[in-house]
Amino acid sequence: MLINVPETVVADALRGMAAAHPELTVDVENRVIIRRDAPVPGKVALVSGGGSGHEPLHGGFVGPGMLAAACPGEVFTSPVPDQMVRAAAAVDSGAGVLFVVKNYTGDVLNFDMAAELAEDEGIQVAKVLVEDDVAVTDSLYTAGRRGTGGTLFVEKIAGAAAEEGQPLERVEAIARQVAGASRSFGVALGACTTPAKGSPTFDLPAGELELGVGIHGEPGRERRPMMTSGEIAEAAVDAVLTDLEPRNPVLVLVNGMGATPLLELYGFNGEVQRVLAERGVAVARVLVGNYVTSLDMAGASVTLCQVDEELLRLWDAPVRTPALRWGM
Amino acid sequence: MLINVPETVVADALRGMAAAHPELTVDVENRVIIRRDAPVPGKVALVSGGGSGHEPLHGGFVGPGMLAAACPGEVFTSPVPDQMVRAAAAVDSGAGVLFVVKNYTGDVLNFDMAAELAEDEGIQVAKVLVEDDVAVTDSLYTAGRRGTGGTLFVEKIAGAAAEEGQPLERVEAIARQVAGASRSFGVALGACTTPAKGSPTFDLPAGELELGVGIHGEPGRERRPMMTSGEIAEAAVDAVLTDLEPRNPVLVLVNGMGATPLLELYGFNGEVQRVLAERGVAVARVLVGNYVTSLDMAGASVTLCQVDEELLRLWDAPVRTPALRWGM
Amino acid sequence: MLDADFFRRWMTAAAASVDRAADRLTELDSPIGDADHGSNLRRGFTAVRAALEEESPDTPGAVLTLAGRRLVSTVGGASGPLYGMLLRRTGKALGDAAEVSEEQFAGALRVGVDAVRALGGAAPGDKTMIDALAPAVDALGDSFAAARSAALAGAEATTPLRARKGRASYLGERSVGHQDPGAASAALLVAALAEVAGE
Amino acid sequence: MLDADFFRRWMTAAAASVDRAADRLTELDSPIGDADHGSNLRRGFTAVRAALEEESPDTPGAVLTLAGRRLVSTVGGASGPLYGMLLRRTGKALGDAAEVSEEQFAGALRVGVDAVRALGGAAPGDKTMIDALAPAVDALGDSFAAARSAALAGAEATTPLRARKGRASYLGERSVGHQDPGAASAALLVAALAEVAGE
Ligand SMILES: Nc1ncnc2c1ncn2[C@@H]1O[C@H](COP(=O)(O)OP(=O)(O)O)[C@@H](O)[C@H]1O
Ligand SMILES: Nc1ncnc2c1ncn2[C@@H]1O[C@H](COP(=O)(O)OP(=O)(O)O)[C@@H](O)[C@H]1O
Ligand SMILES: [Mg+2]
Ligand SMILES: [Mg+2]
Ligand SMILES: [Mg+2]
Ligand SMILES: [Mg+2]
Repeated sequence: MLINVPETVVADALRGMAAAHPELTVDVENRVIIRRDAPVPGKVALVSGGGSGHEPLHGGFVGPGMLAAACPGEVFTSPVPDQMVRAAAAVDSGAGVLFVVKNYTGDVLNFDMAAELAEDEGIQVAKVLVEDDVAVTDSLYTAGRRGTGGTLFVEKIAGAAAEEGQPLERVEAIARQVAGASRSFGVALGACTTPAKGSPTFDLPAGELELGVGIHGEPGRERRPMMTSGEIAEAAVDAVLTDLEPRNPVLVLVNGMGATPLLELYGFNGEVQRVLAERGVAVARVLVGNYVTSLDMAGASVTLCQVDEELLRLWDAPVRTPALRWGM
Repeated sequence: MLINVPETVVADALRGMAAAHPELTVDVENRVIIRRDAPVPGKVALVSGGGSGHEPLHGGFVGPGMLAAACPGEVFTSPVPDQMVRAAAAVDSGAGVLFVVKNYTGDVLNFDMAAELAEDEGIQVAKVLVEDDVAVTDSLYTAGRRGTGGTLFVEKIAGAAAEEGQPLERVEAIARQVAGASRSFGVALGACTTPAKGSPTFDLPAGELELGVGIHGEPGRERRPMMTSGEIAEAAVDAVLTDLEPRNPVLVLVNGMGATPLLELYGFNGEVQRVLAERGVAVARVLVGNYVTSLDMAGASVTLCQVDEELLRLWDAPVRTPALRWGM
Repeated sequence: MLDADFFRRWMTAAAASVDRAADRLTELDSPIGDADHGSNLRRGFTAVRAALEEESPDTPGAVLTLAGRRLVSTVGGASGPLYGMLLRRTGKALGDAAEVSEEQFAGALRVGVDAVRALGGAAPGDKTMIDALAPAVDALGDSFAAARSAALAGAEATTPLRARKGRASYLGERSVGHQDPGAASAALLVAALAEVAGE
Repeated sequence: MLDADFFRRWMTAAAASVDRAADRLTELDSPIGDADHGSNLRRGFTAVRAALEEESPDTPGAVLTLAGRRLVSTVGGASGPLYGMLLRRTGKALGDAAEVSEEQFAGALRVGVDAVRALGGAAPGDKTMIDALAPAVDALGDSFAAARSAALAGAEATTPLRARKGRASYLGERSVGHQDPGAASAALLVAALAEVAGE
């Protein structure tokens, strides 16, 4: 690993991020990344956060048209309430704050505490939970579906609504609509190595893969002998479609987990597009890249988000962040 | 690997790229990626190319303000002259074409042949060679310095000059100036796996690293016990500075080789900035990310490019490509 | 009777024990979690130790609420709020008495454990820290040593269970056959308690 | 005398031999190169075989120039232009005779090898395909079998050398101890020649 010591990984990264992005305010000590011009008068502010190791999520999505602030936790560990409260206080213009929370026990508990504390400080807080991973059944027997690639769609689209000056309840409703319309499925071809552990989080022999993985180095639901890119695309798209019957066109995120070469990821996208066409799913927009990663995990995920005209317009709206940028 | 079969990796990737980037013309059969509005009347066109496996280089740099076309070869294999000739014919507006060539025997030979053939077709062709890797001594005993991260600076800055409508000889001179002012050094923490070979191209036990690696899976000049991010930053920056004594501020590219998590890369950037400050080098701009990759190699490279005001202005000029985008 | 110093020593012993076991806890968190439980708790208890030295709270309740607050604001993840809640609520239940009886403490700890159950929604058998904490609090009526044995047995009994809460639940059947890291750390905390009680 | 069919059979035998050896060539290209030499040549000679079937050139010169052109336009890398130049220049030197003598061929091949030396700038001892091609062309005056032995010996003699050209040169001293993949493939091509000559 390209690190100094495991204990300082997050602080080291924030220092490096500050140097690379003068357009952001990076508070290394308190671990919040804030858009430079916050608070923006009259506008709702989106705050997200989660464990580190998923970069560019969330810090790379801070900027006009997307997040007002992000709170990075330790690697794969949700941030602490102090961070979210500080972030909320820094970005709230009086129009309120929307917390975008991925559905993991740690994130939910910490954001809940933060919401209470922020409200005590007079900040109006709404929350949206992202739970898009169809590999996990949402039942009494699980902690509920994980939040993964759908987070990008929620942050981008709700961020655009906030940038337009829409009120908190509207931004929250849009975020909820996007979260409800997003579904993901992930596949690992190799495990990741966390700084704290220093070795792969699970053993995956060459020639095997894990279907239905999350983004925290946990194994998936099922191990299988290696499949081709086309077969993996079929498995992933079909898994998503069992839970989403898109009548409208979809946004497609073909997401690399960190160590999959862009060459392979583009090839995988070709297969995903083929399968979508075969299944009769209309595609509105396609995004391919390493956006919601799991350190150096090899693999990919597919996220579909069903959009109406309004959501598509907000997706296309200008955005200026380190990792997503168009229209300005 | 997330592939179908090794033989179709490049074609598969191009199909997926076409689906993801409707703003580009991707000719899958002939393997050229062209900016949609080419040829742009009155403007010089930059054409580059090289082996695949370095994505987003070069295809991800096609678009207004950077390359007019890119020619992807097989993985780690330079493209063939037919591709460059076709690309040149497609983008030449009559103002001439600049070939940006990384200094590898294969690239040089193939681009040389292409230049002759294109000139036979009445296209005015200039060439610039990028040879920025200080790990290789340029002597009778080597094929000369390799072209690596400096390519991004050459393509961006000369691309901006072309976009402004500067004439071929001026664009060529600027490209040459940038190439001459750029120096790189790379480090691998793990080897990459090519589709053709299917296993890592060299053995690198955990706990060791290779200093002075290139971007084709070849080992470096020296193997060492693992170093901290800070020590690696010192080694890389000092290697670059032995061959570049910047009087002017520098552009800094902290580049991931493909499988290094962005979290670690940002941390490494923090260390690179510290070392540059300690060495008294003034920094004008910083770019951090996976730009000139080597499939799934773990590691990073540092490129410095000394810029005057004119080059800095061209660096800051608008660019709209899949992988680099600002100002428009 | 147990005074502030007893609880301070408990937290110090817990911190030392977490320090020693951190790698093992992270290892347990790796097949069925995200390989961070040990480093999470180490970070948290290091901060608790520092806070206790700095602020020297002088009642049992103040010691535990401070420790709980520090865990919440330094650990993150699932275990941060849960262990934070455990100590905070236990501390609050102890009020501001300068000394508390073993019975009072046992009652307060039950309040804390119930709060964790309410916050996380986990019941015994869900393969979480509750599987060590709930039997421990039941056995605390007998002795600290009994609580330690009960927590340890509860933690070990999580191995054959299928997880229904937390990250391990994502694995479904594949969570079977691994000890829950949070149950293992809970057993450590109870063992530290028995240790400072000299049992 | 050697006719077009002889050269067609040479190219077909070369293609088959490259096919069989592709993995080994890629393997050789991996410690001191970029692990693609075998797949490069396989792609190229597969295209050569197809082109010869499609276009059926009818003189020795036409067969080799066509083969050379196809290598240039399908292989890429260093070996594509170099092998392409080798065959094209050899073919051109053969002119448009319907049959050529062994001596004429040996002379033409020398022209081809010289062209490769000029294009790539490599001399014998630089650890490249030249180390197999140059001795082969010298021995061709004796027999095809002598050329085969010379090429093979030349290829094997690259192992202790330090590379001065191509990718392997980046490794400096570390290139020592590995056979050059291009020299190995050149030996294969010469062996295919001896094979079709029945030697
Ligand atoms: N809902 C819950 N109720 C009780 N305990 C839980 C719950 N979810 C998780 N835990 C406990 O937390 C432990 C994991 O802690 P840790 O690894 O620090 O957090 P994270 O899962 O966020 O990485 C689990 O082993 C389990 O004992
Ligand atoms: N300048 C040169 N002159 C002669 N032969 C060369 C030269 N450079 C490389 N070669 C040959 O080409 C071989 C490598 O071919 P290949 O792997 O297909 O291309 P690349 O190095 O571009 O990947 C080397 O083993 C060597 O024999
Ligand atoms: Mg965690
Ligand atoms: Mg090559
Ligand atoms: Mg954990
Ligand atoms: Mg090669």
